Amino acid sequence: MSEKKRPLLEELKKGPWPSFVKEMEKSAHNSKTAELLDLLERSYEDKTGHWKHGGIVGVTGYGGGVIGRYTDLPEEFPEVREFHTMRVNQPSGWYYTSDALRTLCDIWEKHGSGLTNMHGATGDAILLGTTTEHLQPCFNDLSEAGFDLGGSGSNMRTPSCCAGPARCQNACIDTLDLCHNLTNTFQDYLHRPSFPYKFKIKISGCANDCVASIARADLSIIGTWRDAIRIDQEAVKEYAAQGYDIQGLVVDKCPSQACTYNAETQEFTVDNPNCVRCMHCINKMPKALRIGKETGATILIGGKATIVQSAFLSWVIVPFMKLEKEDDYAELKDLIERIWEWWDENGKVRERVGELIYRKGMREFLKAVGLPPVPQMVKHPRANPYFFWWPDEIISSASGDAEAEAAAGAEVEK
Amino acid sequence: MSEKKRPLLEELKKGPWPSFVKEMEKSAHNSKTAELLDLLERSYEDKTGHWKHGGIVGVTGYGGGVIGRYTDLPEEFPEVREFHTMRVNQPSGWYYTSDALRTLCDIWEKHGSGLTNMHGATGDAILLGTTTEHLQPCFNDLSEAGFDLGGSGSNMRTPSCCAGPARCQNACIDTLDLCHNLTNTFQDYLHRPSFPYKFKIKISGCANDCVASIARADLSIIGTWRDAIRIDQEAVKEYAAQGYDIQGLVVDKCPSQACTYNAETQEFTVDNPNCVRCMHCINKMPKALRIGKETGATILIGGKATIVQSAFLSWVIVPFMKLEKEDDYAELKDLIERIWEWWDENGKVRERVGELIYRKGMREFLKAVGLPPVPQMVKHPRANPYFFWWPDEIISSASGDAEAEAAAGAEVEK
Amino acid sequence: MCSVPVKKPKTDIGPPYYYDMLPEIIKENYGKWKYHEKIKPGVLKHVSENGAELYTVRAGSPRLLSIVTIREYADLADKYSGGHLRFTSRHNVEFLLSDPANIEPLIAELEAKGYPVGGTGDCLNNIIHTQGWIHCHSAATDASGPVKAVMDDLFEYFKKDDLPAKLKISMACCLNMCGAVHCSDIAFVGIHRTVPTIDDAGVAKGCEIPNVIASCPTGAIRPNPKAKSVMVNEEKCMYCGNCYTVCPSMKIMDPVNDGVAIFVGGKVSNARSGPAFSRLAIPWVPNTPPRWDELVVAIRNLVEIWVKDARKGERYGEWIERIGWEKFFEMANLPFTDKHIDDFIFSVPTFRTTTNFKY
Amino acid sequence: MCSVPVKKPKTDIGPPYYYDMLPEIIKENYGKWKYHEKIKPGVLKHVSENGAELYTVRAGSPRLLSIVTIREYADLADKYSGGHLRFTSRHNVEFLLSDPANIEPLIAELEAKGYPVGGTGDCLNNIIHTQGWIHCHSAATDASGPVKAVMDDLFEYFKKDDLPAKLKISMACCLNMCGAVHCSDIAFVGIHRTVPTIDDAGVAKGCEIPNVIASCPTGAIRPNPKAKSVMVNEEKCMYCGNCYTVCPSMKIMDPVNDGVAIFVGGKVSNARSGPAFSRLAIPWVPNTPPRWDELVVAIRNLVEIWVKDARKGERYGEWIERIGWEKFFEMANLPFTDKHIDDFIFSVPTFRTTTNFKY
Repeated sequence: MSEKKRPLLEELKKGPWPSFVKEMEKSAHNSKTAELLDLLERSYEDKTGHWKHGGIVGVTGYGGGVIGRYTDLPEEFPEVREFHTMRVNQPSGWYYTSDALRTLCDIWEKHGSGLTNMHGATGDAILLGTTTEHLQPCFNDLSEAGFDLGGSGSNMRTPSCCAGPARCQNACIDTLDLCHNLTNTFQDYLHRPSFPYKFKIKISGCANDCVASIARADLSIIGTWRDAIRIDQEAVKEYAAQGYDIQGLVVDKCPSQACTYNAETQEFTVDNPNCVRCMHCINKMPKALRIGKETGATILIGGKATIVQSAFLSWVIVPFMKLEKEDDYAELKDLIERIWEWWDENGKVRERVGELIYRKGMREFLKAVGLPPVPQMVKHPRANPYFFWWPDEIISSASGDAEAEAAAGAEVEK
Repeated sequence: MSEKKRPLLEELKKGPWPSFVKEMEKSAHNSKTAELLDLLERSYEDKTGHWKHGGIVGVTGYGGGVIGRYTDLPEEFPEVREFHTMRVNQPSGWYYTSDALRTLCDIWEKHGSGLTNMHGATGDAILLGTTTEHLQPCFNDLSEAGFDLGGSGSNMRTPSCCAGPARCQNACIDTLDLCHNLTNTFQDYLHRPSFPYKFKIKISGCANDCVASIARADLSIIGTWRDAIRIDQEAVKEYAAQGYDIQGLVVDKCPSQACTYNAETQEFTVDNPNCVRCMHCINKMPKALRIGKETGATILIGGKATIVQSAFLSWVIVPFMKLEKEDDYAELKDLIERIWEWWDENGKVRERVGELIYRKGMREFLKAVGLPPVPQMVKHPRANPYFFWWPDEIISSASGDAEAEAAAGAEVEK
Repeated sequence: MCSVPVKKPKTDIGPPYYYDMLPEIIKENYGKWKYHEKIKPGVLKHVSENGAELYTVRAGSPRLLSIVTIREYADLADKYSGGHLRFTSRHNVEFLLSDPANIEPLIAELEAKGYPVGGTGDCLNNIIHTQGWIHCHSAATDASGPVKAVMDDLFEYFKKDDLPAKLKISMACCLNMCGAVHCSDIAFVGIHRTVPTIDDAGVAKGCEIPNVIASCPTGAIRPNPKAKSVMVNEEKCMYCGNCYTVCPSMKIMDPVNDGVAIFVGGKVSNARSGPAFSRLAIPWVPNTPPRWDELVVAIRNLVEIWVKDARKGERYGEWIERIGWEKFFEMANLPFTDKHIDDFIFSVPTFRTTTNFKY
Repeated sequence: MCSVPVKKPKTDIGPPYYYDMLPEIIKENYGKWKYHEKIKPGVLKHVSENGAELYTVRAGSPRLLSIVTIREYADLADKYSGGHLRFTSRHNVEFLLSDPANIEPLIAELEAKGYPVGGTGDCLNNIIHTQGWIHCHSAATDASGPVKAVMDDLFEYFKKDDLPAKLKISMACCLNMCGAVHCSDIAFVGIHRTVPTIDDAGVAKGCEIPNVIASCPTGAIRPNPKAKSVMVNEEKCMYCGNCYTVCPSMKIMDPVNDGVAIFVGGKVSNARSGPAFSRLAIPWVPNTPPRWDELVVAIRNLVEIWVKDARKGERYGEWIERIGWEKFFEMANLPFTDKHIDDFIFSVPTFRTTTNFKY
C-alpha cells in the first residue's frame, strides 16, 4: 500500500543506515501508526509539522510524565487526533533484560502505537502515541509490571547516568546506585511539578562525561578523584614496545603539562598536584593508567540548552564531594534541597536555576546554599571592580572595626 | 615651613623614588601650589578628596580642553578656590626640544601653579591649576607660541601615538604623521563637543602596542604587515653562537606554531601564512628578524575603561588597511566619519561607541559603515542560533527566490 | 451497571532496579573493571581485576523503534548475551557478552537484519536527535529524515574507527535544541527565519499575555491592548519560537523560509580542553525533504576537510582552534556573514580583541 | 576707558609639528631603524640601516612635575642630547643621544638630581597613574602617594632588568579607571564600598534626574518624586560612583570604608597571547596614608611570588595561566571570596565550565 501513497517517505527507506520509515511500517498494522505515516508524508509535502500541544493530560496523582499531543488536521487524520507520549523512567544506565523489554513492548502493544524511542534525550524510554483514554490503563499496567513514569514540565526531570561501575573502569562513583537513589528519594519532585521550571540531574562517572551532564543538566555530577593517578609501569613499557607514540599522543597533549615520559627508561610520571584529571592520558593508555583511589565527584550547576538566555554549560560549585552509599548521599541531597529552596523562592516562571544565578549573582547563591567560594568556581576572577559588600563587611564608625576588615579579606601576610 | 605644617606629606619625601611632594615644593613659592600642599595634607588627614567639578569654564571658541575644578573648602583654602586644568595638545610621540619645553614652562609660570603632568593618560601635556580669569590669557599665550588645547568632554579626544618610525624599527606605519594629520583634520571635532560621549583614537606602530591603544581607545590603529617576516640568517647564527635559547625562548612560545629552528643548520624559518604577526619572535631576536615590507594597519573599535558596561578591549573591524600619506589617509578618514555618523545618530548620552555596538549588534554597525564581515572580527563565531535576517534575505513566496537564497549564504560547494 | 473493580495502581515506585538487569559477569565484577580495549569498530572488551572479560557489541538504531524491533533485540540478547543488553545515550543498542565466540555470529545476524555494528572509538557515532515532524509541535524541520540522509551519506565513518578523533554529530529540530546539540563536533538545527504570525483572537482567548511577553529573549513582544493581544517588534525578533511554545497563536512555522543551521567544533568531554560550545558555520540551508540534499552535501564537506587536515587525536574544535577560524572558513569554502558575529547577551567576549589573526 | 587691544588668538592651529622636535640623527634615519639593543637598564641603542646609532636614556618621574624640573630636563638635554628629549606614555623622560660618550655623564647627573635611570626591558616600568586627591573630584584614594610608596618599595626592580618579563603596574584612583589600568600586570584601584548619600535638595536643584538614573550600570537608581530627587536600591548599588560624576549631590566618599582593590594578570601587548584584562586578586586594602603600608606589603608579595615561580619570558598573566588561578591564590596566600566571582553583564563566560582544575 505504501509505495503509491507515500512517495516522499519511500525515499527514506533507501540507503545503508537503519530506516525510521521501515520501523514505522513494522508497526503499521496499528491504525494510529499507519495514519502517522500518512501525516508525516503530508509534513514532507508541506514542509511543516502538524502537531499542537496543550490540553493537560495525565494520570491520577501525577502532574507530569505525559506529553499531550494533537494533530492540527484532526478531520483528515482522526486516528492521530490524540497522540500522546508517555515517558517511562528507565533503569539506571539503560540496562535491561530481554524480559523487561518484552514486558514493556506488550504493554505498549496493548495501549499505544507500538512506536518508541530507546531512549529520549531526557533519558526516559519514550512510548510514542496513545489516546487520553488509554493513559490511565497504560500507567496501571506499567506500575503493575514495575515501571514508573518519568518527569515532564516544571519539575525534577528523570535523573540519568552513564554505564557506571557496571561496565567501566573509569567510574569514580557508583553512578547507577546514586541515580537510582536520587530518583527514588525525590519521587515527589519528579511527579508533581512545583518548580519555576525544569530541573535536570545527570551523573557521569568521570570527566569523559558520557551522558553530557555538563551540557544538559542543571545539576551535573561528575566523578573524579583527589589522590594520584595509578600507573602500571610494565604496561607503559608494553605500549612503548608496540610503537605507541607516548610522547606525541599522550604527554604533549596534557593540558597542564603534568605528564612526563622518559623515552630511555620508558617510565611515565604524573605530577599529580598539577594534574587537572582531564582523563586524556588515561583514555589513551587505559591498560597502564587508572583513576585514583580516593574518589568522589565534582558538583556543577547551571547547564541548559539555548532558550532563553542562550546555552550555558554547568560550572563548578563543589570541587570535590565524597559520595557515600553508607550515609545515603546525605551531603549531596541536602545541597540539592537547599538549591531548590533558593530557586523556588527567587526564580521567575520558566527561569532555569543557571539563569537565576546569572541574574542574582553567585554570591547570593553561595550564601543561600551555604557553599564557600573557591577559585575552582571560575576560569578567572572578575575583571571589573563592580563587586558588592555585605553589611557586616562594612566598617560602621570612624573608630574602625577589626571584624569587618577581617571579613573583607583585607589581611595581608607579612 | 613645611615640616611642622605637613607631617603626613613629609613622609612621602622619603625613599628612593622621585617624590611628588618635593616636586610640589619646588613650585611652592607660588601661593596656589603652597595651598595645594596644605589641602593635600588635609586630604591625607581626612582620607578624602576635596575637589568638586562642574561649572563650565573654557576659552572662547572652544567647548573643551579645560577641566573646571574647585575645592569644597574655599574658605579655608581660598587660593585653590579655582584650580582648573588645561590640556595642551602634545606633539606626536611626545618629542620635544628643550626650547619648546621652556616656552611651555614660561607660559605656565605666568598663568598657573607651575605644576604639570608630562603627560596625562589622555596624551596631553597637563597644566594643573589656574583660575578662570587666567584661562583665556593663558590660551592666547599658548596659541601665540604654537600650542593648542586638547580635547575633553563629549568630543574626539586628543589622538596620541607611539614613538613611531622616528625611533623604532617596528613601526609599520608612520604613527607620528598619521597622528598629526588626524589631529589637524579633525580639529573641529576635538574642540567642539558634539558627540554622545568621548571618542579616543590611539595609534601604535606595531602589535606591541606601546600606547595601549587596544585598551584605551575607541578607535585603535595598530600597524602590521601582510607579507613575510624578514629573516637575516647570519644574525640568527650569531644569536646561536652567543648561546641564546632560540628553541625555548622563541620557537616554543610562538602562539601559532609558525616558527621553526633547525639547531643543526642554525636556520630559522617562519610559516608566514600561519603567522599571526604577534611580534614575539621579532621582539626576542630584533637583530635577526624584521617586520615585513608590505605594511599597513589593523583597525579595531570599541576599547574603553570600566564605566558603564565594564571595560572593553577594541576588536578588529578592518584586518588590514594600507595607510598612505599620498592620499592623505582618505580611506581611514572616510571610515572614521562614517563611524561617527552612525554613533551620533544612534548613541544615547554617555554611550561609548563600543557600548552602542554591543546594544545594536555588529551587523547593524557593519552595514551602516559599509564594512564586510570577516572571520578576523571574532575569536569564534556565535554559539547561539539567535541570528537575524535582513528583509532581502527572506524568500517572499512559495515559488522560491534564488537571490534571497544566495544572499543568505546558503550555497554549498559541491 | 456492573464494572470490574480496578485495582488502584501504585504510584512513586520509581524505576526498575538496575541491578536486576545486569548479567552475572557484571554482578561479579561490578566496580572491578581494570581496563578496556577496542577490538574493532563496534566491539569493546572490558577486563576486570580478576581477569574476567566482558564483550560489548554496539549497533546503531534510528532512535524511533517499533516494538517489533525491540523484541528482535530481546531475542538476539537471549541467543547471544544471556538476555542482557543496554542502550546508550546516543540511541545505540549494546549487547553484553561473556562468550567471545558469540561476537561474530551476533554481528552477522545484526547486520543481516539491517542493524549496523560500529560507532565506537574514533568512529562517527550515531546522531543524537529529536522528534521533528513525527511528534514535535515546534519543529522547524524534520529530525529523523535529515538524520537518516546524513547517516546514509557518512555511513562508512560509522564502520571505520580511523578518523582523527571521535566524531559526534547532533541534530535538533528547533532552537530549543533538546539534547546536547550545543556541544557537538557538528550540529544541525532547525531554524525559523520569519517573525510569528499573530492570531489576535487566539492570543486573547488562549494565552497569558504576561507570559508571552516574558518568553521573548530579546524583549521584542509588547502588549496590543486594543486587540487584547500582543505585537512583535520585527527588528528585535530573531525567530526563536519561544513565544509559540508559550502561546500557540504565535504561529512561527514558515515552510518556505524555515531551514537548517549548522554549527561545528563543540565537545562535552573534559579530555584535554574543557567542554565547548559548537559555533555557527552555515546560517541556513533550505529544508528539502525527502533527503535534504544541500544539508547532506554541506555536512559531508565539513567532515571531509577535518578528516583531511586534522592531526591524529584532534577533535573538530581542537583542529579549528589550531588552524584558526579564518582558515576554517577558507578551507570549508564558506562565506562569513554578519550572522556569524554574536549579537546576543554574551557577544562582547567573542570579539577578536587582538591583532593576532591570519589573513 | 582705554584698554590695550588684545590680539584675537588663533584657534585650531593643532599641536606643534613633531618633526621640528626631532634631532638630526632621527631626521636622517627616520623610518630606517633596523634593530635595537638593550645596553643596560634604562639605556637603549637603536641602529639604523646605514649604521647610525641612537642612544636613549630613560629616567623615571613622579608624573607630577614642577616647571623647575622640566627646565632641569631642558638643561640636561642641551648639555647631553643636543636639546632633544621625549616623554613616554608611562611618565618617563627619555634623552635622545647621538654620542655614546654622553651616556654615563648624563646618567650620573640624572641620578644625582634624584631622577633614577631604568625601566626598560624586563624591568619594572614606572607606574602609570591618575590624579588622586591632588586634583580629582571622584578619587577614592590618593594616587601619587600610594604610587610613591609602592615604587620606593619596589625600587630595585626599576633598576634591574632580570625579572621574568616586563612588569607593568598601573594605578587609578576610582572605578573610572583612567589609563589602561584594566590591562596591567598588577593594577590597584581606589574603590568605594558604601552607597551614595543623597542630598535631595541638591539633586532637585542641580541634577538632571533622567541622566542620574541612566548613569547607573546596575539600574539601582529610581526616581523619588516626593523629594524631586532619586532613591538608591542598596542591594543593587555596587558603589561605582558614576552617579556622583553626573550629579555631585550623590556623595560617594566614605573615608572609613573607601580603600584600594588589587588586580593582576592583564597585558596590552599582542606578543604571544592577545591583550588581557587584569583580574581581581585582593578586593580591599584600607586607605592608610601617608604610606599605605598594607598596600605596599600586598603588592610586594604579589611581585615576589611571580619573581620566584615564573619561567623566563612569562608575563604575570601568562604565569597564572600556566599554574592556574587556584594555585595563584594558594601561593599568594590570599583568601578567595565571593567578590572574586563576576556577577556583572559578562559573568557567565568566566565561570569554570569544566572539571579541569587543580585542588
